[in-house]
Amino acid sequence: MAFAVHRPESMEAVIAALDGTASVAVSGGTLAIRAINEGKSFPLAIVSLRRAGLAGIAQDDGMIEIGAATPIAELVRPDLAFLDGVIASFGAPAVRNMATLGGNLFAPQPYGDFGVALLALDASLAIAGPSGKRRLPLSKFYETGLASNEIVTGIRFAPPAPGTWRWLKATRRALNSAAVIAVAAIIETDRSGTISAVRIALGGVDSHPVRSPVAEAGLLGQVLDSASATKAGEAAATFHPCFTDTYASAWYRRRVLPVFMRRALLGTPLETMP
Amino acid sequence: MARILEDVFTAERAGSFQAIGRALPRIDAHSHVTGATRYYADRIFPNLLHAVMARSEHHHALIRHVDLSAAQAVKGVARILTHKDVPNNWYTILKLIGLGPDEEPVLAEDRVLYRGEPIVAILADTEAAAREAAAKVKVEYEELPAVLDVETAILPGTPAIKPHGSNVFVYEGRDHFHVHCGDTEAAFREADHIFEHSYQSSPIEHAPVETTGAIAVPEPGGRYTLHSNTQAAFFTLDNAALILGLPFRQLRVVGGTVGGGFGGKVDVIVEPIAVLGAMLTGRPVKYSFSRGEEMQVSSPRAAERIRIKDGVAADGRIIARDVRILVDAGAYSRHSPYGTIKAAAHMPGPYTVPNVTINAWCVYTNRTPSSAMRGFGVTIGDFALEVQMDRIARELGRDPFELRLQNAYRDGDLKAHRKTVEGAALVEVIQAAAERIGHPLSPECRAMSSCQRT
Amino acid sequence: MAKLRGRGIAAVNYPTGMNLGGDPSQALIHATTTGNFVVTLSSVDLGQGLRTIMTQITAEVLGIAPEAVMIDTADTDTGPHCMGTFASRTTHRVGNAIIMAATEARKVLLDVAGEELEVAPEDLETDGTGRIVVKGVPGKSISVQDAALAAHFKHGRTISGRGIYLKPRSYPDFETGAMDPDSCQAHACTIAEVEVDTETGDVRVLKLISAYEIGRAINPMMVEQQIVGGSWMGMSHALYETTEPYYPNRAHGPVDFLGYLMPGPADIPEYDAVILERPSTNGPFGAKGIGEMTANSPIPAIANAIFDACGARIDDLPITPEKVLRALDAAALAAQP
Amino acid sequence: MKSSYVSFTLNGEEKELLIEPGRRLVDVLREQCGATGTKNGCGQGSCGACTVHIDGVAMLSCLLPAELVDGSEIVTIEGVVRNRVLHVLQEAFLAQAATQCGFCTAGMIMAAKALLDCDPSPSRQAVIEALSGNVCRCTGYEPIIAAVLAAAATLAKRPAAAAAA
Repeated sequence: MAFAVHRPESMEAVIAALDGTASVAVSGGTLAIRAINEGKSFPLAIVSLRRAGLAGIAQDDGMIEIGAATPIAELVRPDLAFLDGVIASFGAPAVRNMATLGGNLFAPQPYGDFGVALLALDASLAIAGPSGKRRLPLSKFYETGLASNEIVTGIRFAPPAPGTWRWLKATRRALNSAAVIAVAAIIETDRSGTISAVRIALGGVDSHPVRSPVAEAGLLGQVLDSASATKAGEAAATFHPCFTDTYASAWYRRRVLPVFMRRALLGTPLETMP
Repeated sequence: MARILEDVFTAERAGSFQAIGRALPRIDAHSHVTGATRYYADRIFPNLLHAVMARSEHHHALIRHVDLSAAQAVKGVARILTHKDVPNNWYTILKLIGLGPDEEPVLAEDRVLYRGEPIVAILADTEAAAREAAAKVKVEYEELPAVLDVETAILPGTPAIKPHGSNVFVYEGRDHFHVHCGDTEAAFREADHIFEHSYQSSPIEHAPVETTGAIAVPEPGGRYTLHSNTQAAFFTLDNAALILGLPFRQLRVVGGTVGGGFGGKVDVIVEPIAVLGAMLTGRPVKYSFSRGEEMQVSSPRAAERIRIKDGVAADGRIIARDVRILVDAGAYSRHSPYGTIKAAAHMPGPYTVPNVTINAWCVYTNRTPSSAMRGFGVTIGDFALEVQMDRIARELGRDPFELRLQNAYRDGDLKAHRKTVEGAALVEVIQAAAERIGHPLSPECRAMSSCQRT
Repeated sequence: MAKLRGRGIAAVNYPTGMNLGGDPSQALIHATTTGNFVVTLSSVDLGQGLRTIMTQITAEVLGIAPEAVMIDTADTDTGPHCMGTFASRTTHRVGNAIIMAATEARKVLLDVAGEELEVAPEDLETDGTGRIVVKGVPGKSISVQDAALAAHFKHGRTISGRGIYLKPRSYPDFETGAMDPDSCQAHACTIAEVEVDTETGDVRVLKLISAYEIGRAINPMMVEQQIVGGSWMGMSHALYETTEPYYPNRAHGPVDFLGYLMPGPADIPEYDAVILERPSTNGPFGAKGIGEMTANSPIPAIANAIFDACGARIDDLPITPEKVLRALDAAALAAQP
Repeated sequence: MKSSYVSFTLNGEEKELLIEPGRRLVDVLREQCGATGTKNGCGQGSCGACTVHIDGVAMLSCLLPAELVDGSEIVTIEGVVRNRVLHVLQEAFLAQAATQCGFCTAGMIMAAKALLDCDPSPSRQAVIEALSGNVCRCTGYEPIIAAVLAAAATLAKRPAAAAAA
């Protein structure tokens, strides 16, 4: 079935054009248009966010605000350099040119790497809908979703302090591969090396990206080392359900979560033995 | 570029050539890099209809009722094909050389034997409309227990999923294909070591970047041209005509330029539906697999389960090899009965073993029918054989190159299926590979030759 | 816990042709007025390079330049029968059919040239570039073009040829399994070098070294293409590919190129290969089929290399990180006092 | 639902086409513009065979309703040849024997060209990353990587050609 393509030029016009499942918002199209191509979704119209003024990156008050329709490729810039690892592990160049930061929040696991990264950054979302605008912590978004005809318009977070950011995505193949496990973390230590603040988010362990309260609790007040990081990973492996998909079984994800937690937090490469 | 070793088989290689042996550039490469190469789907026809299948959601079920009303109501749907529209609703690929039986319907009738089995074909003005209509076909099923494991399938007492009453292909009255030479049991008793291990694979997809497809175009005079990416033009013509009850002369297959095959485009699955659609609508019809269909309902290389039992003498000679092969054909035969014979013919590998027993079953299960794929019947057998050889070498403390050289077949040896070996070269490729990595071989092994046993 | 390296070997043979239903292919060749040659087939090029190989075989037999050969395939209205492209048969079957057809066409070509030059055709030879020369008589020659023109407009001859290759059907003896299932055997030995991450079970293939015996390398560049592409596919089968990741459970089957895992450009090993030629008695110029077999030997070589590296013996394809890790865990458990 | 007119520049040529609503760019290019070099390999964004350049950026034409490229400059494989002269990438694909079945080739070249257009002397790793969304089932990737690196080497020797490319 053919579908109409609306290209509204403002956020308000986008909201006005949305109509439940009949007329759906499409940002980069890497999820929504694929679903239409595959005969899994049959909207009468799509409402493109491309021209609605929802792309762009701004800084104010030490916070970064990224428009929801900003393509992933446009996140490659010096003030967001900490995200380079996330970007490099995400899809492939043409997909990064199309997929958007806001759209990625709707990707089903094990996709949706930016959801994992943004959870660790404690991001909040700007949301607009028929009843006005509101802000919602990303963690809440994953629990409640959006109301009918609402869209995410922006993502806001504080950039991590130097040296505190961690990202590791374990994959079956080196590039362009979904997460077996994704670990994003912000970890601050005091002068004695004791962890004074920590946020850890995980992908590959639940139906959506999640924070790991058990891993965070296990690390807070500890010295960051191989033992504490592994222990935090073991706690997380017990706490989160993990799941089985094409890429890995739930058993495997639980089994290697402590390894990847340690590698993510410590960043230590392995020795190669002859 | 890979070097040709000119000092091996020098006398046999002799000859002077002008065109042979030249690294002539591919004559299609220029059109590949400019995008000018024309594959079947690059022929554009106005008024084209797109065919999309509504497929079984269950591994094994009876079809109680098919409701097409919602599908028919989708704008752009021109026609829906059911099994009643197919003149001879049997897909039996080797029928013209007398191999049967008729067992796979082109479109499902009263039952489905695998998830993804085609039930009805939607013909619509756009692919999107056809997909939407296919999603709106309502099928009422009565689910039946599915048999998904080959070992279970051949156990006595397991319900037969096939109309002929068993879950194996029958080779001239036998439930499996058998090869033997010598006396394996006696040799096992004489052997100093017994090695018995099992190997397993799972189905593998061809995954060509161009999915399987065809366009059927009505021509003046009641003929139909099939623009197809088939790997076998006449195979396709003959089988499509048989299914459609068309005189062979009314079909013409045009193709020959294919975006990767690997065996996946040997089965004649899309063409009969495309031609039938063209016959019933008078319009060109395209039927090509979606990527998801290519991955899950186009026939893969069969999963195989292979058990090898070897009797080995103290000096490393393999004196007996008993191989049991279970080929998971999935729901229908296609090329699997042949692939099973090919698997049996390949054993005991490129080694001369005096006492061999091979038993190979072509087993039906409720999964996507498997069929031809690059090396089917051999690739997984080689995995089993060569891991087994590694095990033997390690257990006996033997160099893995030398154990293979010792057992390698030579010209004049008799294979298990009683064909005399000629043109052997296993010894030489092992010697060459060893040299390539600087792996030392004993003087005896360096002196070995495929031309005679020393 | 570390990354461990290992090396494994595998040696295989591979049959050329399928022979359980009779296995024929045909070719028709004719010269155009200007001395180009059209080879009409119904054979299919899947990307393996049939057109190039058949061009070389035609040029060799006719003694003309490859540029003067046109391969016309595949149209069942005009092309004679071919069983199809499978079973590593095309070079062998179609190549043999072309040799037969081109031999017939060459005879007419030399007959006509002999009449034009007023010498016996036995005294003629082709120079491979478009001239027919009288042996031992420098300067006495005729171009293929002129010979073709003369055949068309003066002698009324068709410079053409028909060829077929048929390996007759073999009926297996169902009592003993005796049969003649193929035409010849190609051979390969592959050595794989791998690195195993013992904490995660991840395997990286570092290098694949192979020796292939293929009868005759009609085009060594295209042989190399098969070796490199096939080695990659073998690695892919060994470590990644399956439509049913939890076989025989049907759940979680992939439907796209993300889920249907294959190594990408970042996962490829170093390749190294040498070619041996032991011409077969029945292949065109001794050639054997190589199309399918190049994916085979890398699989067990990699499996054996994984064992060599870390002691995990995986008998179940594909060798996923999970299977390696389960094997390492089981070994660790068994090693505990 | 009505068709609408969409205008864009295709390989330097202005096009104004009546488009059925929601029609994918890959279908419009192939069926309405005769630009069949762009291939449809999956419709999912998972194979890269449909890669084209939209305003100089590599995108997947199977995921783009044509209405969304209204006003854009589109380059497909047919536009990579300039004045009947092959692009250095195309020459390099020939020289390195980087094609077999050829079905992925157009997408590979468009992906590689997007890289060379902004980074004319990439590292091997950068080439690998640029090709990581394009599936090839025949070649094993090595000849393709070699071809892109060879093209870059040629560009380095021919600064004028680089500017023209």
